[in-house]
Amino acid sequence: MVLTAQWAEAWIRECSRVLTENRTALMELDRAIGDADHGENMQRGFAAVVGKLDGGSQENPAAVFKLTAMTLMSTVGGAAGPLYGTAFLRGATALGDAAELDPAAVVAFLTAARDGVVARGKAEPGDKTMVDAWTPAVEAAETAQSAGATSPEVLNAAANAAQAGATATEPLIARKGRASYLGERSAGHRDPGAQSSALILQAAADTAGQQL
Amino acid sequence: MVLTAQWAEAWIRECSRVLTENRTALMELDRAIGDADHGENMQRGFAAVVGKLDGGSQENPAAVFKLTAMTLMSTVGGAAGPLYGTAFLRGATALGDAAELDPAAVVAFLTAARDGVVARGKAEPGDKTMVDAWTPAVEAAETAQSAGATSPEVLNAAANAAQAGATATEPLIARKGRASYLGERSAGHRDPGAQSSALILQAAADTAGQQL
Amino acid sequence: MKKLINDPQSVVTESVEGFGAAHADLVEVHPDPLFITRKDAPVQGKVGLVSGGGSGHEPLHAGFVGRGMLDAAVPGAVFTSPTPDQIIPATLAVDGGAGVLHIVKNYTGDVLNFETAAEMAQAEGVEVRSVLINDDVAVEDSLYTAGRRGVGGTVLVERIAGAAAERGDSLDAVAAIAQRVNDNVRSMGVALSACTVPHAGVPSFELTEQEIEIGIGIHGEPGRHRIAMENADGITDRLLEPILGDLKASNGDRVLLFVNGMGGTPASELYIVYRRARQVLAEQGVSVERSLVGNYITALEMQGASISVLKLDDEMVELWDTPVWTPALRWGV
Amino acid sequence: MKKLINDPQSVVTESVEGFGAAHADLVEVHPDPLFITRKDAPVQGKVGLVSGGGSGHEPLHAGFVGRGMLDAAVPGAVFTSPTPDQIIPATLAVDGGAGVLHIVKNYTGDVLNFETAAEMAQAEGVEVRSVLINDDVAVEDSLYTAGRRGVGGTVLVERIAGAAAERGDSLDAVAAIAQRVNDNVRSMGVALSACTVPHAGVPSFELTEQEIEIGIGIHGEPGRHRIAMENADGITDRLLEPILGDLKASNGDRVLLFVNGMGGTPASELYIVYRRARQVLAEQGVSVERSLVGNYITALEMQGASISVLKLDDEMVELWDTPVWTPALRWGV
Ligand SMILES: Nc1ncnc2c1ncn2[C@@H]1O[C@H](COP(=O)(O)OP(=O)(O)O)[C@@H](O)[C@H]1O
Ligand SMILES: Nc1ncnc2c1ncn2[C@@H]1O[C@H](COP(=O)(O)OP(=O)(O)O)[C@@H](O)[C@H]1O
Ligand SMILES: [Mg+2]
Ligand SMILES: [Mg+2]
Ligand SMILES: [Mg+2]
Ligand SMILES: [Mg+2]
Repeated sequence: MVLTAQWAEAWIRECSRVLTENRTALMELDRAIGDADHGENMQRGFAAVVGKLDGGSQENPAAVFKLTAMTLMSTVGGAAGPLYGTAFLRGATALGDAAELDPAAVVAFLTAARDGVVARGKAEPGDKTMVDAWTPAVEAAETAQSAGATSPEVLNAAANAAQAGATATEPLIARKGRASYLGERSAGHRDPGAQSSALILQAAADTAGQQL
Repeated sequence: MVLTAQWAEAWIRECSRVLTENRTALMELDRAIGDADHGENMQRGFAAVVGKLDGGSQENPAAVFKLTAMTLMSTVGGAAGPLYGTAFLRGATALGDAAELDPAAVVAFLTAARDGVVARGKAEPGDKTMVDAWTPAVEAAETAQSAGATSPEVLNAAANAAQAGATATEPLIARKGRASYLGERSAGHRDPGAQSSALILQAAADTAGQQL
Repeated sequence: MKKLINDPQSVVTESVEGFGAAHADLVEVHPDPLFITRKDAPVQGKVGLVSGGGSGHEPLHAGFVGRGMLDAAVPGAVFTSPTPDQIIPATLAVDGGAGVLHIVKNYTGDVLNFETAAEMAQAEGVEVRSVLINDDVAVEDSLYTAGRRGVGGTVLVERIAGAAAERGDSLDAVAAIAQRVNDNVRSMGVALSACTVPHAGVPSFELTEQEIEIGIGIHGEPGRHRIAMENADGITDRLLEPILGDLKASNGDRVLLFVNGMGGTPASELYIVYRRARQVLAEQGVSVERSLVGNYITALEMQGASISVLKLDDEMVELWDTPVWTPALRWGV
Repeated sequence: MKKLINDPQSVVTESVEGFGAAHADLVEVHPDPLFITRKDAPVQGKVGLVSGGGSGHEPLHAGFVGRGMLDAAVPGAVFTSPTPDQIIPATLAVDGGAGVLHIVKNYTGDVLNFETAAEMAQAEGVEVRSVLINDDVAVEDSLYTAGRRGVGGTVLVERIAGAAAERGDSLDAVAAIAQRVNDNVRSMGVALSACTVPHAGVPSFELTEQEIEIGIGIHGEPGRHRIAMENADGITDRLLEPILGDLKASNGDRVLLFVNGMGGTPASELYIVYRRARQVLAEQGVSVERSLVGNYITALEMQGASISVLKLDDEMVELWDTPVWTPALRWGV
């Protein structure tokens, strides 16, 4: 698929589907080391974005992501709401009014999104947060792009790295977010936000990889 | 045993022992159709009476029963406290200052006690209360006495009848006390107060039957 | 059973001791025999109000001792009525010369113990009247039963009669208004889970995840019937129906709506029940003039709620609004 | 999970609707986006106080909206911080020209959402300050963590800062006293049982009959460690030790002692904890000048309690005692 506004919409709709499917799993992750609401929050937020998207089509990818950002910010709440909101907002800004995202634009989007999360949440890699999904995703995307990959290929590399990063949060001791209150007892559980980030990036790759 | 003040004390001490032993069983009966405190209340009350008896010996049976009445009244609480208090008080009054209870005195004691319970609680036979233990006990005692039984034998007849009466409360629908709130759901459970009455009268018979 | 207690035998005394220390400006705890009075008792010339009953229903009754409500509270063991040797000195302690009103919830134990105490206090020269609270429509009332139980309405009687006493009404007048409130209030409760009496150590009854007990009492006594779990609106409707049926509340009536928590139910849920109750009352043209929502008469940690509806008249509203200053209910001062 | 609710999705809106109806004399509910203000907001010339956070901690925060406390409360979904689109209009609605103070419990979500809202409200011309509440000594504080959580101290900050705003203090002064209260209060909690988030439907954690969770948060987040059940005095000692250690309370200090219920614990048990806490403080020569005992910041129906100790100075006492009139805290008026 060419990464147009149409793709951007398809991605976000796919996010809503996937997060609904994974609602309980994300709640369970959050129940273990947090407050058991991450799945609910993400489902609610992306369902709201889909509602907004149903209202009319957007002119370019950045417009879709801005709408996504604003809606997540006002419907997710918790830590994840402002973090994902900032990620999509900064990502959108990095795209300007491009109608189609080439591999460099995809990398720019992911980098800006990750930087947004870090700027808001002040977490470092290894703190057992969604940053541990986004950072390897950005790195993998850069590597793929330098190696001449297509946009869908870049997203695919990012998604795989994000999932690996999410899985790798399991042994970590949390230092940010609610899980940090647990101290050493947070080890042995996957970070819910890292997992939802991996799901979101996988949705991007999946929709980008589809034939149209 | 001759039914002197010494016997009266022995009876009350035996009540304390038996009610402690049956504390949980009485609580369970009360849990089913009441508020799960009857065993606790009775144990607390008779333990307090024993404490009072330890303070010095009483001159006649009536004095023991008056002390018992006042102490039960001020330590048992609930429905059982005033009812047993009245029973022992009226029973004591019926004895005058007799030093020893002959069969007629035993019947007079039991009759006055039962009448006291009825006067206070206004329950009729068949209402599923302690009256259903006391009334057959009084009747059996009268019959035994007319037939020329000894005091211990009269008490024994009363105790047996009381236990039969307590058992017979099982199918009844309660019309007085806390169990009455259950309506038909009170059927199928033995009344806790009838059971404690049977235990108390059995303790009387047991101590009276002992050789001294 | 996990409870923040030290010993089932000392629950009442330790709790009352803490209560007395926390509210030392308002109340005085008399430890043996145990009862609690207003700090400034007896108030000369004022009718004294005494209530009491088994413990485990906190803040009832001790939490309502203070200005504009009770003069004394007499706590028994958990769910066990207090004894005359507590009630008598409490009665004597709050007699300011104008007599004392006993507010007694209609349970055999409470009735018998207060009856005895009243007789004996009278013998000591105190004029005593009693009013029996029996507002629980879950229980069938008949000459041949123990009659209806006293539940949520007790709180409303204590407040309104307390206000009447505070303004200087005579013993007869205070007893009359207490009786009028009782005659005009109906209540019914529901349990979602049982409570555990500390000295019993096991729950007073068992409910599965799918069951609730409709018409529950405040002692963990079983209720009217057990039904499958329903949503809050459905449960509220089930509680209100017998209340309004028995109260014969109709178009144009003004009421006080009291949604009470049983101890283990969060305030948020009580407000969901309150919301529905208001809707139902509005549909029937009944106007809610005053409200009370919270844990006021509880059954230890039981999950559940009760609804009380009091048909108001002008005097009741006026008395309700006068200042009250107790540990658990306070306004206007 | 048995709860008096209709639908996990509508718990907050229906509960707030009922709350608004029950307290219509005091508060106004703005349904979309959802926030609650004082009936008379904005109060001209007065600093506005806004707090908020996830729902499920009732009466916090909406129960503290009114005279002498908060001007607005912003409830999120259960245990989920509210969003800027709620916080911004709440902030604008209570600005009486003297600026607005955000009282924010230190959770990442609350911090981020209030931060965004504050920026945007500033952009609309309202002066906004924020104070972060972080009184929970169960959590290690360090630059490299999310820091300590805001728990019981929040109630005390809202009351005392609310009193300062009511007497006409400037935004800087109100923010300063709020900060001072936060700096002088420490808290710690215990859970005997878990709570169940309505939309999750299963308990947030599991405790056996023999275990309790020490250092529990107010969101069913696990605590500092899990230990075997103990008696109330032992648990109280365990909660107080880190509080007093961190607060460095010493002989001659005057404190406010706040024993808070988590929602499912009866008042009687809170008073048993209060009793022991007073004993311990007395042994250390610390005098309890003010007290608060009850369910003020809860975690749904969780069984448990928290203790907060606030080191008082004269101004705090004076402000504490001024009239307050909110649905959940009222005196002097
Ligand atoms: N400071 C932070 N930086 C980055 N991500 C964070 C930070 N704090 C929390 N998160 C992420 O947010 C997730 C939790 O989101 P959610 O459960 O929706 O919010 P809350 O913790 O407020 O309930 C965590 O799993 C983590 O990935
Ligand atoms: N009106 C009554 N007349 C006679 N006995 C009664 C009456 N009411 C209750 N009882 C007896 O009291 C017993 C309950 O005693 P107890 O559990 O100690 O008091 P409570 O019901 O106040 O908890 C009942 O089992 C019954 O035998
Ligand atoms: Mg969460
Ligand atoms: Mg009983
Ligand atoms: Mg009882
Ligand atoms: Mg949350």
